[in-house]
Amino acid sequence: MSKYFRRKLFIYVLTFFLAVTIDWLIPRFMPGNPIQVLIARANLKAESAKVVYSYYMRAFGLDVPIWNQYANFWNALFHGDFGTSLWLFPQPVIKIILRAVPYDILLLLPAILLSWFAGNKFGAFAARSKWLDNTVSPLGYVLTATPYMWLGMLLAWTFGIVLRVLPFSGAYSYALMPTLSWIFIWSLLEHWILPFVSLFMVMFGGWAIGMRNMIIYELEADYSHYLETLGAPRRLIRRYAFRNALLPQITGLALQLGVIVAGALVTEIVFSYPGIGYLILQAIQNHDYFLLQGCFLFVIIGVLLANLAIDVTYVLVDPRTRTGMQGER
Amino acid sequence: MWSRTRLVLCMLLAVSVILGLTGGLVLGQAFPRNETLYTGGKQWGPVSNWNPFMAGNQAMGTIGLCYETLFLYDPLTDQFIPWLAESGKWLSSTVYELKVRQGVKWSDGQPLTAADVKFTFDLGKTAALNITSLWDWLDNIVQVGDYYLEFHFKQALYQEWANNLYNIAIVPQHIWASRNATTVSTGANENPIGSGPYLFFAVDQVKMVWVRNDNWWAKTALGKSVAPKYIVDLVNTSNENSLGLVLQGQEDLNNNYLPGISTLLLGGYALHTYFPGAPYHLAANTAWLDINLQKKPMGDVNFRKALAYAINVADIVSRDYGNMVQAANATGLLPTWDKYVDQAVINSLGTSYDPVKAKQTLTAAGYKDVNGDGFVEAPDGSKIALKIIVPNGWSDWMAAIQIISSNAQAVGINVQPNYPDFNGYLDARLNGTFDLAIDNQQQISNTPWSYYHFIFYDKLADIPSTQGGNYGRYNNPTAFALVSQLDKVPTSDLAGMKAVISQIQTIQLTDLPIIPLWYNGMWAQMSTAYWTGWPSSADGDAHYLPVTWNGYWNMTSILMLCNLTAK
Amino acid sequence: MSLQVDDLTLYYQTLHGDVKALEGATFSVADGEIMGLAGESGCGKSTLANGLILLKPPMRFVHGSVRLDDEELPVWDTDRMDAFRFRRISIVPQYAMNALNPTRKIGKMTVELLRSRKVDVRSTLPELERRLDLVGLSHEVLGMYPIELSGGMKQRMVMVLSTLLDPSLLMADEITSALDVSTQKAVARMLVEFRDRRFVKSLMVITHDLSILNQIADSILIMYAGRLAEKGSTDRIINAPRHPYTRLLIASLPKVGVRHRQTRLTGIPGSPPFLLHPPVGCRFRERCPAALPECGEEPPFVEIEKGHYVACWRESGTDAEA
Amino acid sequence: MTQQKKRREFAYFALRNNKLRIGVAIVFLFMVLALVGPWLTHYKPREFVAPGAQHPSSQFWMGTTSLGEDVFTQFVYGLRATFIVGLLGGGLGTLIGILIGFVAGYRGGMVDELLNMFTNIVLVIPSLVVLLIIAAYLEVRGFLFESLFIGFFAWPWAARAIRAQTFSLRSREFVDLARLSGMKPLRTIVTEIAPNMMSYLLLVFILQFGGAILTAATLDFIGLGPTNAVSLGLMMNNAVIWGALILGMWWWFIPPGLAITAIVGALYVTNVGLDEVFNPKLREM
Repeated sequence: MSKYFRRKLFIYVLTFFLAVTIDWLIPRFMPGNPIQVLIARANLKAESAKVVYSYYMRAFGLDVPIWNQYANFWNALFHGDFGTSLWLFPQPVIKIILRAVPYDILLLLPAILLSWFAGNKFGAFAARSKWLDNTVSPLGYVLTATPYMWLGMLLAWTFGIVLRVLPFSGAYSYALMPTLSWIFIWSLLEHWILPFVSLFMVMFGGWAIGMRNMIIYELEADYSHYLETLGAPRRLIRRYAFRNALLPQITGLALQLGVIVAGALVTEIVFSYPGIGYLILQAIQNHDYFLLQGCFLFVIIGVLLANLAIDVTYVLVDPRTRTGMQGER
Repeated sequence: MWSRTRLVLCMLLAVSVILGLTGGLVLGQAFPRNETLYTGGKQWGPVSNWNPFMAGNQAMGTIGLCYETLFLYDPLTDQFIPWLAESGKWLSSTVYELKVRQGVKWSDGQPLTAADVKFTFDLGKTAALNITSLWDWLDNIVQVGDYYLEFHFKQALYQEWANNLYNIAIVPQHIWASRNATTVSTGANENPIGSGPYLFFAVDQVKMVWVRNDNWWAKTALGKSVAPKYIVDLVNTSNENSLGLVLQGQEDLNNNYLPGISTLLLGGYALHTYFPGAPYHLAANTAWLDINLQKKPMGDVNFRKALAYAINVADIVSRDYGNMVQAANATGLLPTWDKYVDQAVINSLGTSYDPVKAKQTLTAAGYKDVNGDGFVEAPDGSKIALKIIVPNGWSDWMAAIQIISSNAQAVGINVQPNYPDFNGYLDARLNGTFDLAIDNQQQISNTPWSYYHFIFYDKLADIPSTQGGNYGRYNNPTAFALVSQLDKVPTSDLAGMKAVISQIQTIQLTDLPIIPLWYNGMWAQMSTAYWTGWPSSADGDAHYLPVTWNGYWNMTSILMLCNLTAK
Repeated sequence: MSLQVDDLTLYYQTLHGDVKALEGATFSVADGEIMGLAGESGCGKSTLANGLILLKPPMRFVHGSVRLDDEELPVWDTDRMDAFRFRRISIVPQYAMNALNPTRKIGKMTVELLRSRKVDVRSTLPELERRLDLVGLSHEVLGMYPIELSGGMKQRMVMVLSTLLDPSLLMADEITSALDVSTQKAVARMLVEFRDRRFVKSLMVITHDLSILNQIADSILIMYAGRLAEKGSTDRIINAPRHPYTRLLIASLPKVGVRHRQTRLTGIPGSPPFLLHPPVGCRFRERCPAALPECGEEPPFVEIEKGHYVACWRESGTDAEA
Repeated sequence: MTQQKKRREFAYFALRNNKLRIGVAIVFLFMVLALVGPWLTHYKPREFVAPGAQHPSSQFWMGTTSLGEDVFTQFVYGLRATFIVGLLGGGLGTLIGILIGFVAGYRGGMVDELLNMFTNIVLVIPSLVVLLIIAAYLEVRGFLFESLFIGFFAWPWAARAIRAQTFSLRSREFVDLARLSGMKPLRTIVTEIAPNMMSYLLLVFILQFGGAILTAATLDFIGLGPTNAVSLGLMMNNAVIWGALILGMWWWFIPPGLAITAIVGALYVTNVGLDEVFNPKLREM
């Protein structure tokens, strides 16, 4: 078990190291000079621009040798310094990101957890009989096949524009400042519904289908068969099958995180929900690679932590990992 | 079962947290709609700074609402309106006298004096600022008393100076003096102290809120006061979003180019634009075609002429922009500069859409289709395949270059549209690796000099770092000389300006270093749902610029706010 | 008579038609009898076992009747069978190694199983522990997960579990095949012990390994290609087999006690027929060294001496002594 | 049962499996449309053929965009792009997955450890974000690029699954036999293991196919798709840029998404159908 964890941890550390390196590397070997972009946006007088240009090069530490820049990058990282944003100059990247994070948590955590539970229950339900399977699971297939943004667009269009019952842009009303007040919380909730639903539904479909397939395999497993020969009621057998089918679904959750991040990203774009996903898009469109790096790092860290959490849960629920055996499926 | 208990636990936790939070909740309240002006169109991301020296991405209204300039400039009447300055005039060819208005106070109560003005200009010497270059030709500033200044120049560049007079915002010495060069040039300058009609109120990711400064100097000095108590400037999260806000009357003034809105201006919605009909908007800048003269065959003037004849600007205007823009005249000078246009030159040298002429010009110059692929080859027989670029995602420009390409192909020039990302586009132009590109980097101003200074920028070697313009690398000392000569003509000497400009235009239209296409509009969708008294072309209405972009408040947009009335 | 099977016929449905896996099986198992059921793989022994306890598609009930303790066993009705399973008839399956839910503590699973069968747990647990002692499993196993047990331990656990409610009939399906000789012996002895202690009234030990049967079985039933070939006391089958197939089977055995695994008995030339379209008449005909013209017809399964049945024309037809 | 008999049996069940029938039918339908579509229209996808924002009509079956491009034309060309990216990206993803999965599963030991670690790393990195970053810094992009990217990041789970399968097969007699008879590992994999996993590999490919389509759509939607082309994702992207939702131009953004959903959904259903065909156990629920 401790071996199991040591191994996992090692992989995570390695991953983090690589991720950070990639993260640092990519922008630097891509065409285009960020400072030029900054100047371009500053519409300065030509005569002054020259001075400012060299000034910025120094300010962003782009005038030192490349290896030096790499070292500085790590060093800064451990001081929680993600650099300065170009797009929102001179705001520090970390500050911008921290402003966005709460909205991601607000949106993603419930969406992921609820869809996972609901989806699994639903899948198990669908696998109950051939009839149910043929009538109910198709819904699952359609949902998981739906592009996040498209579902988002549909929802925004139907409820926001045609029916005009729900707001479909921003995290709260433009007429409000964030305060701890009922009206604000209500507004927050109102704006949260549509993005949440579109995320929830697509994921829900995925989990439902996954569970449906898993449980069918489990019902064919030897232990199910043995219980049958001992005349155990369907109910008991299903319960065991469900529980065992949940395990791969937990790992599935870990594997899905990357995709989920992507989904969140486009959903936030559709509903201009001010989370990290939205930031990433802006960073890309404004070639703010310091911000982009920051966001990416944040996502990485988030995903890694989530993975770790999931591993722990897995160990808690799957005896095989606890008895020194690898729980990987 | 483990999962259910876990879920329940999560729920309980969440609920308890929320309850705990909302324990001492008050009933919050929104901005009163009838006292609030919602604007949008300047801010493409969360507000990052209030630094009047960071022209690029400072918060909407940093200059104009918060910090103010010595003069306002009204492009429509070509008048300078004394603002923080009471008056200013040239005492001699190299000495400019400035009287600072008395009784102006900073929002912290301190008086604004000549010292602040001198201090502001002097900052250009120590820090890397936009005004730094001013000191190449400004010698020194002499302050006499609290409200009188003399600017002594090594060499007076009248046009440029006039431009500075309404663009340089004055900052309070008692606050900025203690700041180091870095903070001055790149500090965020949170909670700014200015002299203007608005004070910083609040900011979050999607908006920034200004609140009225009720003891603004202009109340007593000019009897003017701004109507909205709050100005909420919304970040443009997406075209889509802005469009929605405008149509639902949530945004009172929007300064985005909103694709597809042209149809809506006519029908139904409580929308108001400066002109009742096409082009709906005033012209803000000229979109022209950059041509890389270093590359064959663009180096050949006949080829450029042929291209100019081939392009059907009218089609772009009607189809792409739904007539929300006007075709540019041959010189590319904005309508506000009409008086500088030498019609005679245009009549003799000007080009306009004429595919037949385009073909003739090509044939005459020896361009013919040798290999029969439908596209002409250069006289030396080499194939011609050109790319025209605009940044990916700039939807209206992308559509425009599709039209231009098909126009060119129609006369046998092989041009293909191409959409690199913005910095790819920027790179290509700065390093002169592009073939053809659309460009519009000169905003409306007090003098055509700024426009010519850009397209005839003379320090070709410095282009990558200075981004001074002339991306086609047009090299003609005579032209360059004329431009700097224009700079030295006093703004009062209209005849003198015209004389120089006419020579420049002759060169421009003979050599055709760029091809002017259309005038981008001062996109301004105004909603009459909550506010009235918007600027418009109609007589009796106020003829101000209804724009919140940087550098426009001080071009009379600020006066618009004094003219509004809540419904 | 603990178990009485009459003319039981079971087919497997495939798209190429019915596979006649078991035809006309008629035999009985007496109280306290340990009956060995032997034959090459695919001869229908497992089909028989599964047919008796869990008959579900693609297996199909054709006809026949099964009586357990003089009570009709509704093998064709899965639901009604539930009443009998575990309580009256039980099985130690071939896959005993994986028969336990990997993610449940064994004790917990047992309890849940018993509860689901409306068995009073409190009164049963002491018995369970007693039997664990008997098979040499410490009580800790109840607190363990299957993964923590060795193969042999798991199998013993399953044996205890399957017999916990003292069924009249226990079927042990190839339980020794996966084990090494010593464990085999132990398991075999355990089966006998179970019978002696009346945990089970009678036993049906299914295997292709005659040596084991020789040790523990009272009687042996030889099957060939879906039909019964011969049944008699162990002594008679091993020492005086009458059916040609049995003879060859015994002959091909290495000396008794030496275990051998391979499933096709190399001693007998040829291979058993496909049961999709079995040949008419005696199914052993092609391989039979002593085939007669009569063999074209189905030989009856007749008692040629007390408790000794054979399905061969040579025996029933000609033999006068009977 | 003999191989050939087995194949007959698969065919039999395949023909009788409704999931399979429906799924394949839908995919096939769209494929046909993608192939013949361009001949059904006499416009080019990026050509301005009409006044903007036309409702669907007999002339413009799916209406026109704000710029007056024919939506139907873009739709059919977009379908093509979708299938191309799906096949290339999905194919590549499967290929890499197979390679790594086989080697890891067959070789085991250190090689497995390393490959497995590598897989886990790529698995944990949110691929799309990396994709975004890379894509964001490429000036001009084409379908090939896009497919490559997608392929290079889609393989991990496939590799995992195949590795597991190979493990189980590795211990079977016929593989042992091959190994004993001194057959080279690669040949063993190709001649002995692969054939026995064909069905499984097919399933993996189908899932990869669907996944690639969705990823591509996402990339395009964010505006990081091919710069000089049409695709279903780009159509949605443009629809949003030109405010189709607000302007109620449903005919612009509904068809592309619907098509993607239908195709990918159909692929998933097909996948499950095939699974049932290949695994007799699953045939009877």
